[in-house]
Amino acid sequence: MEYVLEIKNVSKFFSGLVAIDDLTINVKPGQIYGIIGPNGAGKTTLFNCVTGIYAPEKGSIKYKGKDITGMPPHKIAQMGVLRTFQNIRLFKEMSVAENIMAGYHTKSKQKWYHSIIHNSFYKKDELESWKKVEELMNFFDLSDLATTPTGDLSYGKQRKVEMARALAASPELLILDEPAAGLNENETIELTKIIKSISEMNIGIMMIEHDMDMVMNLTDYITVINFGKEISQGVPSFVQDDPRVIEAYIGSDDENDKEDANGK
Amino acid sequence: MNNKTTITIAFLAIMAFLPLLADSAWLSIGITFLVFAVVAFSQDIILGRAGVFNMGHAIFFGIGAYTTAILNVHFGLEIIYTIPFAIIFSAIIAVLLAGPIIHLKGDYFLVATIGFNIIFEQVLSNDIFGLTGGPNGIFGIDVIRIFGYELFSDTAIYYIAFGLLIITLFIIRNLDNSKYGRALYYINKDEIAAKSMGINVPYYKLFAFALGASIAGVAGSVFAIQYSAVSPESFNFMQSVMFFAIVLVGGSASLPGVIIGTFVMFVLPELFTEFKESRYLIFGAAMVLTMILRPNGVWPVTFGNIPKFLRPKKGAK
Amino acid sequence: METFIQQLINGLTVGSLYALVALGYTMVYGVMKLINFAHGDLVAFSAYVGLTIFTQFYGSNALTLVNIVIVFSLTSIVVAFMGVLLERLAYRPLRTAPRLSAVVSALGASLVIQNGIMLIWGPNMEIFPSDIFPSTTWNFGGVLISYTQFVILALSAFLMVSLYLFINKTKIGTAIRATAIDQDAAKLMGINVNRIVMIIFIVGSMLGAIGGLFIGVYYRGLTFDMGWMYGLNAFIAAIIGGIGSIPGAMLGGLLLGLFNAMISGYISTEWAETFTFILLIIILIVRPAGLLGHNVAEKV
Amino acid sequence: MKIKNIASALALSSVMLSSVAVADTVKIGVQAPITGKYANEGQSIDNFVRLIVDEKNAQGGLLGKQIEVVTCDDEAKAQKAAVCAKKLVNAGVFAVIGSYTSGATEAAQSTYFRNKVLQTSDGTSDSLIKRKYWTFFRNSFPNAAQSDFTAEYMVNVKKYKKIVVLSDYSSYSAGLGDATEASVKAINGNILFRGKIKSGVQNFTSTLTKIKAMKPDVIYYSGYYTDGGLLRAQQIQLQIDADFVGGDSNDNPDFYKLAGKSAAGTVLINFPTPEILPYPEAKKYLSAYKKRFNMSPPSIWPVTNADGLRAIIEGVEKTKSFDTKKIASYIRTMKDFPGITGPFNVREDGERVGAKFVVYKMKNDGTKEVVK
Amino acid sequence: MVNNEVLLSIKDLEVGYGGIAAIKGISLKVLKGEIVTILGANGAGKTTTLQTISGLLKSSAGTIIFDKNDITKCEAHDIVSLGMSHSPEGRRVFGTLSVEENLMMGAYTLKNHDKETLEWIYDILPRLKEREKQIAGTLSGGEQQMLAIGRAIMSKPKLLILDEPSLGLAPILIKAIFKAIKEISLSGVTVLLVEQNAKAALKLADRAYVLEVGKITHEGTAEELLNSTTIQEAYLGKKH
Repeated sequence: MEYVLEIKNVSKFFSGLVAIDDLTINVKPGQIYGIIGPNGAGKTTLFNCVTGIYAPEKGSIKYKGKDITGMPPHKIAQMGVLRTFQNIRLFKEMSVAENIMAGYHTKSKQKWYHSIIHNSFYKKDELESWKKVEELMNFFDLSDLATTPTGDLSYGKQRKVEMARALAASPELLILDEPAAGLNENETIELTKIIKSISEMNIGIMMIEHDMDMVMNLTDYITVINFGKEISQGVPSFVQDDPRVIEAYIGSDDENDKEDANGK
Repeated sequence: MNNKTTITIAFLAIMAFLPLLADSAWLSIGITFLVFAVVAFSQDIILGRAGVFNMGHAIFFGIGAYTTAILNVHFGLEIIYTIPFAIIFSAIIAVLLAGPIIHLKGDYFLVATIGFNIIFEQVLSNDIFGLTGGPNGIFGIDVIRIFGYELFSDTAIYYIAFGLLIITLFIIRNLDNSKYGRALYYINKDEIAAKSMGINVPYYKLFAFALGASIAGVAGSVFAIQYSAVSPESFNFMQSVMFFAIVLVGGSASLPGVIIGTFVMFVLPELFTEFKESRYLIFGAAMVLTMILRPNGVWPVTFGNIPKFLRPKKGAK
Repeated sequence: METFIQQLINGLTVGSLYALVALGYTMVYGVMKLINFAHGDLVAFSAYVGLTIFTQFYGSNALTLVNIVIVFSLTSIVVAFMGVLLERLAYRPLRTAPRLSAVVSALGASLVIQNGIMLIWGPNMEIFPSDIFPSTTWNFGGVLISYTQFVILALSAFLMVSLYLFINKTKIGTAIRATAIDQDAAKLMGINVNRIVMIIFIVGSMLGAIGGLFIGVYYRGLTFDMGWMYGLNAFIAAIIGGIGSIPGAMLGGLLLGLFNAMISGYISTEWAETFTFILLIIILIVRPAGLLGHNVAEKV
Repeated sequence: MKIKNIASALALSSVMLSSVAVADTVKIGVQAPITGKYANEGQSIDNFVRLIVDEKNAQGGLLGKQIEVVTCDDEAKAQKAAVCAKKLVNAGVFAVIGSYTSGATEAAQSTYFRNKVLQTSDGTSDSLIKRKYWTFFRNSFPNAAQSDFTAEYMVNVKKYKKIVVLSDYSSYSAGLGDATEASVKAINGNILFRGKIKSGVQNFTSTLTKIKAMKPDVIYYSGYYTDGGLLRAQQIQLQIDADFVGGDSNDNPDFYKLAGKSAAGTVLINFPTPEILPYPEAKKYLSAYKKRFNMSPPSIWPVTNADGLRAIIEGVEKTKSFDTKKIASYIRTMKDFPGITGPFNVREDGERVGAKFVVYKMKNDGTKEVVK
Repeated sequence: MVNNEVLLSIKDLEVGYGGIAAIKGISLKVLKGEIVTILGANGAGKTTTLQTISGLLKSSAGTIIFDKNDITKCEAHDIVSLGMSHSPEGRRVFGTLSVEENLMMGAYTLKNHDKETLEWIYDILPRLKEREKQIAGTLSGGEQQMLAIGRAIMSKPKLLILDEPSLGLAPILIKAIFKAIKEISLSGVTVLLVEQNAKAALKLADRAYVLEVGKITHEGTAEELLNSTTIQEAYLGKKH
């Protein structure tokens, strides 16, 4: 298996308007793949298509060789595609440990009757689950906050909990939607390290990020999209200097600006 | 022993000794309280835990009561054997009704369940298949017999209801500490995040319905036994509104909350019979006031239900 | 055929009453996304207020047009005031609270009004004088329309057209629609959202008051809990039409009235209510936004 | 030590409680709708019972014991009635008067039967004596008697050829409607249509429009006045050219208020109302009632209940015992006990026999005239 | 055009959502007649700043003075009548209202909407004239943006706040929009602009502030910033 995720010619429309347009992206296991582009370019829509929240109108999405196009989100998650959200979707009133436990949902083998009667199988399974949560809390340095409601945490900590929750499902593809948004410099550095170490577990990572320092530092490969279309792809240093990318980001108001951007 | 356990044990201890102190009038209030508390807890599984806006909970309570009444009166089945049917029918009806509408969003779901409740009332009042007895319902339900003993006295019924409450609390405790129970909370707090964690949202919502309905069904059976009669007005839409309000006024997914809610809605009116005329006015005002002062209920739920070994050591913050 | 047309007219009469009441639900839902469960009880309240004004001022004599206008206006004003009070006390403090809190508050307010009526006027049936409107009946080839029916149909049509024009052609009306679409954007236009909400409660309560008075004049018997039934039917009408949509509420009301008349006239009175709710549930499943509503996608 | 103390305290208090029970009183229960839709009927039943009990107590009580009245409000609801039954049984009554509605009576029957408590009610539903409980007897006349009378009136007196029978869904009304339908058919009358309306919906035009097309001679309605009055008004408004005959529960001043001018010409079939009862007991008790409560009973029903109570008192005195079984069988053998509502005879199954009915017609000026 | 009279002045403004500070003490000034732009990456707090100025969000500390009035505690709808108009991010046109009705709503605070202003708007944004009767939700993104701007100037504001007017628009439309903004400014309206198209914004603006994670990191004239590497770094990261 060469690719953990193959997005092939995918398009998505909203009431006739194109949101993503014929995108093709391939992610390898252990690779950190960046998706960048200006606001409203269609990045989050792409992620929603991959995770099943939207069904694309055209094209196919394959995960580990299996077609997952149009599958419901929980099925896709059960297969090992987990995500975080741009605007953090933690269960705010619930504790850190309980939040991380949510990620372990697909791994727990409990049946419906275990919610009524607790037998020895339940006890074993429950202990295993919480051990896994403990492991992740240690990994993310959250053990001291186990009982704290996530709504009371700082942004940076919340991002970590969200990532820990996704990791609890032992994903093979992790989708991070702006993981550094709202973080301060130190937190960003810490996060960068964590993402690196996750990718070393041979987990494919796909991320949207606006913090370009981080993107350029962290990712192995980047696709730049604008108006739902791919405008450039390549390794970070290539993309950073690609005039099409500069134009998309910084913009141009006149023809002579192009050489201006290239010139530096 | 944490706070919640202390409260639970204290509450159960008081309830266990009540029959020794109460006269018969109090005893029947006690039974009503226990039965309605069970129904409120079962509604709390659906509304408070899964967060599904169910405003037709009286249906399942009614299915249980009518199942017992019909099987006993029309088919001569012993009361004790009607209870499994009450559980199963309630659960099946719950899934059949909620299934097609489970994807509806909040208010729309609420309206649909109101609709079901009104259809249910009409089915009962129209004496469907000659089984439900029309507007007057079914009378003359037998007493419960276990091992040849007739359990007729109020005290016996009180302890049956009390037993049911204990079983309900036990199930809820087990539910809260299990994969299924947690999944319900996740769905309640953020459906999209829950989906993205691999939780099959409609499946778990229907599970909550089936579980809540079957508990309400048993409570219905006990209710039918207590009064030896069932009639449609006990399962009408207003009753569902009450169960809905109990959970939210008390505090959803909170044990003391639901107890407080049930007490305020069903026991206080019995205590202040002199306010009989104006009691619903006072309740209405109290509902409004509670929501304004405490939008999450009198005693909201607290989370952090995790094993001891994960709890941070004292001093660490 | 005569019978059919007669049923049609019966249905339209009830339907216009539902529509008048449904407008109150739909306008409040449109702007506040709140099911105003107390609206039906306001309708009942208006019938009682109207009855009291009638009997206080006119005994039980037949009324001239001028007197009718006076009674209708007075009642509308009293009920509108109640509507505004309801919003101030029970809903405004919960504008930013969780949705369910507002629902419970609405249910509580409904209990308060319903039982307030019972405390003021007593639990027994109160009866409207029978000859407020002349008992003239016109016969069109076997199809009968009574004076009262005619007034109900004509005035409801007039009110609905006026409301339609108010909502669609005036600045305030446009502001109401704008607020329903996007409250923050409306604020940025300089629209005082609180004032818009107040206007909605005034207009909705007045229409409900006129509906309530018609119910009193047409059916005469008033019970303190009658608001639930009319409220619920009107609410279903609002949903069938598409809750939040004003033409939807009108259409839904008329359709529901016709549907009820046809079901009880041709199929079964016994199951008429069941049919109504089955219709409701089918519409919710097939087209949750109703016939004229808009589906809104949830933002992720 | 402590436990012993508590135990002895409990024992003491239970002795005290039981000593209250053996005191020199005897309890009679009233189960009636004291609040709700039928509050005036229920309160009047309670009043009449107290009138008779106070008279008896003044005469030295029942077999030397003072009678205590325990009232329970069943709000005319079946479920509440079941609670009342238990409450009254627990209070230690030996007999219960009530309830007003058949439904509430029926819901309480089995509890009284199981506890050997006598019960007498004005409920007219035929189903009340279906179970043949020995504890129960009826103090009014059954639907079957009224329906036979009604059928006779409509088919043979008025010679209606096309009859429509309407009722609501309550067991009383549907029962009377069904019985009337059967009685009409039994004497070869022609039933065009047998329909039901939903009580309280106010709008009956759909049903009436359907009926109009059938061109009936008469519409008979066996439900309550709250719907009957509107039904009549809407019938006139739809210009359905048929007579309107109403069952006993239409006979209430509010019927005329609801129907307004349309009430004129309406025919109502009822038991004789209190003010026209010709018996000497009637004059005595009704004037006593009027004197004490400053009004007349709203209908015949409180009066029949009073007769039920008087029959029980008679039973106790004649058998010289509070053994309910004995009292019940005595009541079933009484011959023409002089009731306020006429001679009181009870059949073996608890049915009161020997019914009398009156036909009224409404006049234009709002008064009624006895036709038959 | 630009004189030294201060139209808007913000001092030590702090805004937070549920305990998390989004704006951490920023100060800025807008002079009468200027075009001022706030630049910064996503999540820097630009939109929060604008929403606080126009009263949609409440600040936890600091003051906002507009046209000599302290508006820190004012309601959004009252601020509009003082002469400030805010065209929000994502356009937020009233989708089921017609173009004309949307514009009418823009003039809500005025007794009568002014025919001249309307003509003028149709003049700078001719597309709107063509689509006058069309339902706003059916317009293309660019047209909606034009409508949002048009709607905002219907109230004849002293200060026009524009939040990302070029968001998601094709370059050709961006040009048209910016041309319109220029014209609006020339007519005497002061403009406060948040843009991610930094080059275009700087070409247009007199002065600019650069916002990073809730703080202002740079400020200066548009020219200074245009020729520095600051902007490129703020958007595309430092070169490695």
